[in-house]
Amino acid sequence: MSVPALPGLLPELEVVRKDFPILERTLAGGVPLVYLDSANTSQKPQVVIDAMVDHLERHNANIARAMHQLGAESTAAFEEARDKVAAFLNARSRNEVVFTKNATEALNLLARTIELGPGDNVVITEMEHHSNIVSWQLACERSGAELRWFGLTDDGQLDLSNADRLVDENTKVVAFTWVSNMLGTINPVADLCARARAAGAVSVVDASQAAPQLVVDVQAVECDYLVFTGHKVCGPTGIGVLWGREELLNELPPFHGGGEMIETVTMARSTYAKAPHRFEAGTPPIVEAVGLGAAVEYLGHLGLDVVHAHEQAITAYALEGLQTVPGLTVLGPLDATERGGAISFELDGVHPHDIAQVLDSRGVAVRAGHHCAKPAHARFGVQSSTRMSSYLYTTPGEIDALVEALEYTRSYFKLG
Amino acid sequence: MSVPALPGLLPELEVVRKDFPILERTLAGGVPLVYLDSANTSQKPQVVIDAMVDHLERHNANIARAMHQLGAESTAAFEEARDKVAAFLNARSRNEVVFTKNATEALNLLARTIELGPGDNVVITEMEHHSNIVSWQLACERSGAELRWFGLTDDGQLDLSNADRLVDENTKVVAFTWVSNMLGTINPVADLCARARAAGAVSVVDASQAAPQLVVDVQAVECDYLVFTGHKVCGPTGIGVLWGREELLNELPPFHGGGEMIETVTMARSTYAKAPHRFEAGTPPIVEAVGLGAAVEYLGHLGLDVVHAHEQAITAYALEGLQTVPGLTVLGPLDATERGGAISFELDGVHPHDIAQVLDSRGVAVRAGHHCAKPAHARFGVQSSTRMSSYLYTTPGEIDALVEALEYTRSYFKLG
Amino acid sequence: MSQDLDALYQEIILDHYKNPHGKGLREEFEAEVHHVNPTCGDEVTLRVHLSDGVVDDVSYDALGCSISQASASVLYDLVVGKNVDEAMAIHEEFLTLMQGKGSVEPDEETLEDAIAFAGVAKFPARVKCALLSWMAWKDATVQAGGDR
Amino acid sequence: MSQDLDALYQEIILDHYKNPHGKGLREEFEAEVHHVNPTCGDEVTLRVHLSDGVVDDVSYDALGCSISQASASVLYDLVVGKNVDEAMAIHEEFLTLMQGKGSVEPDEETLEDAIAFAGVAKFPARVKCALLSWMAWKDATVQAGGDR
Ligand SMILES: Cc1ncc(COP(=O)(O)O)c(C=O)c1O
Ligand SMILES: Cc1ncc(COP(=O)(O)O)c(C=O)c1O
Repeated sequence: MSVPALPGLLPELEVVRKDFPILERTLAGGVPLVYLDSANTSQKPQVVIDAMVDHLERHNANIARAMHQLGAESTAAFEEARDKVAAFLNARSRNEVVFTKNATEALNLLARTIELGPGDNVVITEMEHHSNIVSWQLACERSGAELRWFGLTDDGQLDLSNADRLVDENTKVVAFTWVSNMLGTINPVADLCARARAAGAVSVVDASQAAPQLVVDVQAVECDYLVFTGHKVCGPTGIGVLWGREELLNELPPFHGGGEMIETVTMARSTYAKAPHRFEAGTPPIVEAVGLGAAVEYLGHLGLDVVHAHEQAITAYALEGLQTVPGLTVLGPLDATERGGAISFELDGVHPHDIAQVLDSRGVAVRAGHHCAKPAHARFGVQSSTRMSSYLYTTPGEIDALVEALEYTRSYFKLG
Repeated sequence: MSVPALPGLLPELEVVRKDFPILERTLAGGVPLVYLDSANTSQKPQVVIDAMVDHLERHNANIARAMHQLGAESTAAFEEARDKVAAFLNARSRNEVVFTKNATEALNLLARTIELGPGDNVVITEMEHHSNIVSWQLACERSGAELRWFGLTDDGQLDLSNADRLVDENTKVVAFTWVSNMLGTINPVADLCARARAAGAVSVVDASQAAPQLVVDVQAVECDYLVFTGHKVCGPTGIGVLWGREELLNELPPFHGGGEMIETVTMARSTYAKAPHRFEAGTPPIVEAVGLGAAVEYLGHLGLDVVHAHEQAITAYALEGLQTVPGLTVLGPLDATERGGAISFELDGVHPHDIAQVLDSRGVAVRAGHHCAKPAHARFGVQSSTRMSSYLYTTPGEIDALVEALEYTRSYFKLG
Repeated sequence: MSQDLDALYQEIILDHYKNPHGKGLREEFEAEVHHVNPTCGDEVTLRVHLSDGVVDDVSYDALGCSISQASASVLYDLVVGKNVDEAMAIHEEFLTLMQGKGSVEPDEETLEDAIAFAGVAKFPARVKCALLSWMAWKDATVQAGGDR
Repeated sequence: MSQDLDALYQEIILDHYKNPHGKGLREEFEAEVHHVNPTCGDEVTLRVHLSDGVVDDVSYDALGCSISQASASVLYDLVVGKNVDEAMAIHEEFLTLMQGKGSVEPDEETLEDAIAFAGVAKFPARVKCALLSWMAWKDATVQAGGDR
């Protein structure tokens, strides 16, 4: 495929693509892979895989507790990953970085440990991923606190018109996504954090879709907590990150009980370590941290600003291309500069499953369904949608392939 | 090293060792690695590493939610791992296998979801790993239930003399380890489960140290719940297993809220999927499950009975060798047939840290400290100990190297 | 790859999708269930009306893809008018077909139009779509006391 | 590898380990703390006695390895009799040495016997052992109001 000269594309895109072994895959019938499901999970560059293999083949040992050379090497590799993530987020201190299983666990950790009671309220939004909805629903059920949410405008933005009423003096938590995984909307993070702060509430930012494609600077946006997930930033599954202001983390009670999170244990009672160890009970995802460290370093070398520019260029190109398909409606903002790289759409007369199926027969991998955002779909009166999501390795040619495959879908289902 | 002919050793031990790339490592000063810290974490055979690499390089995609070919491949690989684990445990149904982050999370999941209240009690033992102590301490603090425990006899067995008083009609949970990670003791699992059942309580078996080296058959021991951790059975970090009887699992309330664990979500309320998905919120450890599946398959090919015989042969040889070292006292049972492969000991006049350090300078990797079992150490009036732990790849020559290194430690610290 | 696609989207399936039989919720029923496919959000509300051990009516309202819609339509054709035991046997046979990963040879005698779903069995992600209304029907029939 | 071992276990360290200075808990004190190394369980109970801005006594009871025991003994030698500011400066210097991964050249003038710990800095797992009593001392001194 020849790459049209699109301003903003990653320099040396074809070289960068070579970093990702899976992009060479062919699918059934010898069709090349066109992977447009990166908001679901990103592909992994060779450096990440190699870092994990090297760890498993040469340095594997349990951490902290092991005093021998392998133990020291493994511990150093794990803790270096923490440093890399701290740098990635511009955290004040490495102690602010807690490794979790995924973003979902990080959100549930907060929903389980932030104290709530009757009379308190938690404010979320209608565009959240289920992880940032159900975790707080359960917390409110347990505690008797009230769950509130920002609605959405017709063009897929947060409706802030009643913000002063929603976030009030009884608000304890304002939890919201930085970038919507369904609508692509980029929310005004710093403003929302300031609003939470003014009300005396803590802000919880779900950066699962932001971390892959934007510069995430926790000091610049002045949030209290922020989470993201490893597998969407070129890292492996099995690891996520909870970042929190050190003084806040140290005030939270423990989450899980077990090894590494303790100070001392007797049968009758125990005392607990400080953050981050307080929240890392048991053997942590060691090789996964090594992989994640390599991943954020890889993104750092490319430059998150460059990755972001690429995403914007591809997104603009995709929005343009999609709108040439008859009967296709994009959900969410239509201006590429205001959104992330996930684009959900409807195609009149064909169900998303069927679209995804036909696309798949041409090698084009997209997601169909509710993308773990049922309420946002309900808001727009749809039950499911088709979503394409690009990433740093996506070429304009792949967008062309998507558009062609959508045309083919229309003809396959005999739509005028 | 020439291998003495020891009855029970794994056939083709030298060939099996070649499966583990790290065993070729040399350490500082060109010293070969003698890895005797497998109870802390096991080493990984090449098949496990290769399965993970193949998944990352060729099949990586998110599961369940993805409809495309990569998604189908990834989902199949993940769910096949569940089948392999179900077979490994002789589970009645694959739905009984829940993937968690590690054993610690599995125990905490139970401690968070099994309903407890004032008047109820939970019975544990004094030889538990911190994960099986602190999780229940926290559950009892939250609920007002009482925490009780079996004490230990001087030779490191459970003291069952007051069992009828401890486990009574108010007991809701009896949680205990199958094999002690400090003392090596193998507990009478089926008896303890029967005792729990008779009292109307559920049994929770911590098989973290049993699964690597014994045949674990959940139907044979008739337990209600059982947990183990991936990284000790030749699998990767970042994955553990909660097994539970299907009808019990389906009665538990959800643990974490998020993607994949739901049936439907509205802003106001949600309904939940059945087990195992109910307990697998968020993107699960996919590549880790693939690795774990390969690991239990590898163990299955060797044969757990053969692995067990090897462990017993090595343990007997080690107990014999250790007792030739002047001033050395083994903690726990002295009969190899009654214990697992972790052997903790004291050496008069040298602190465990210092022993481990000197051993490490000769390439011998052991653990020093409390091994996340402070109460068991306190019971024997010691603050810490040194622990050697063998596995299927351990040779008698490595035990000789340990014994020599201990002799050297004594001379280094100028003990008569 | 459109051979494979054609194996999935047989003409019969597309016909049922475009013109579903028995669609709509009707008033006479003993049990109503609501099933969802949690993965994609496809939904079906389904009612059964039994009398004297015979499936008198199956009425439904379904939101979903061609496969899930067509399979509801085929279900309607196959079970209405049969006695419950027969209908359950057809259900069992359809289940076996769908879970056979493409290796089960369908019997046109009993399964009629449903044999068109043989191709679906080769697409693991779509099996759930095909089974959605069938699972709902079994559930509703059991609730209506039809399994006794 | 016994060169490396000898770098860690300097004679001075082993001497302090075998004959610790100032060990035992004494009655006069303004603050007592209990610190543990959660990894290995090493523990120290430590008391400080200050008067007129001078460290009059540091008394302690410690369970632990040769490195942690010897470092408590060296701490005693270095801070008792100094005024708090000076002692804090020594603390700072010892901390820098231990966290320097072996790259910091210790100043014998101020650190005296503590220079023997330079080798410990190369063993990351042992740095915590060496710092246990020093961290406890700082904590106790702050609690005793010695930081004003
Ligand atoms: C008996 C026992 N239980 C639980 C655990 C905890 O396992 P993990 O740290 O993988 O959660 C361990 C190992 O550390 C163990 O030996
Ligand atoms: C916005 C958002 N939040 C949270 C998550 C949950 O991430 P994970 O499944 O890795 O926990 C996702 C992705 O699935 C997401 O897109």
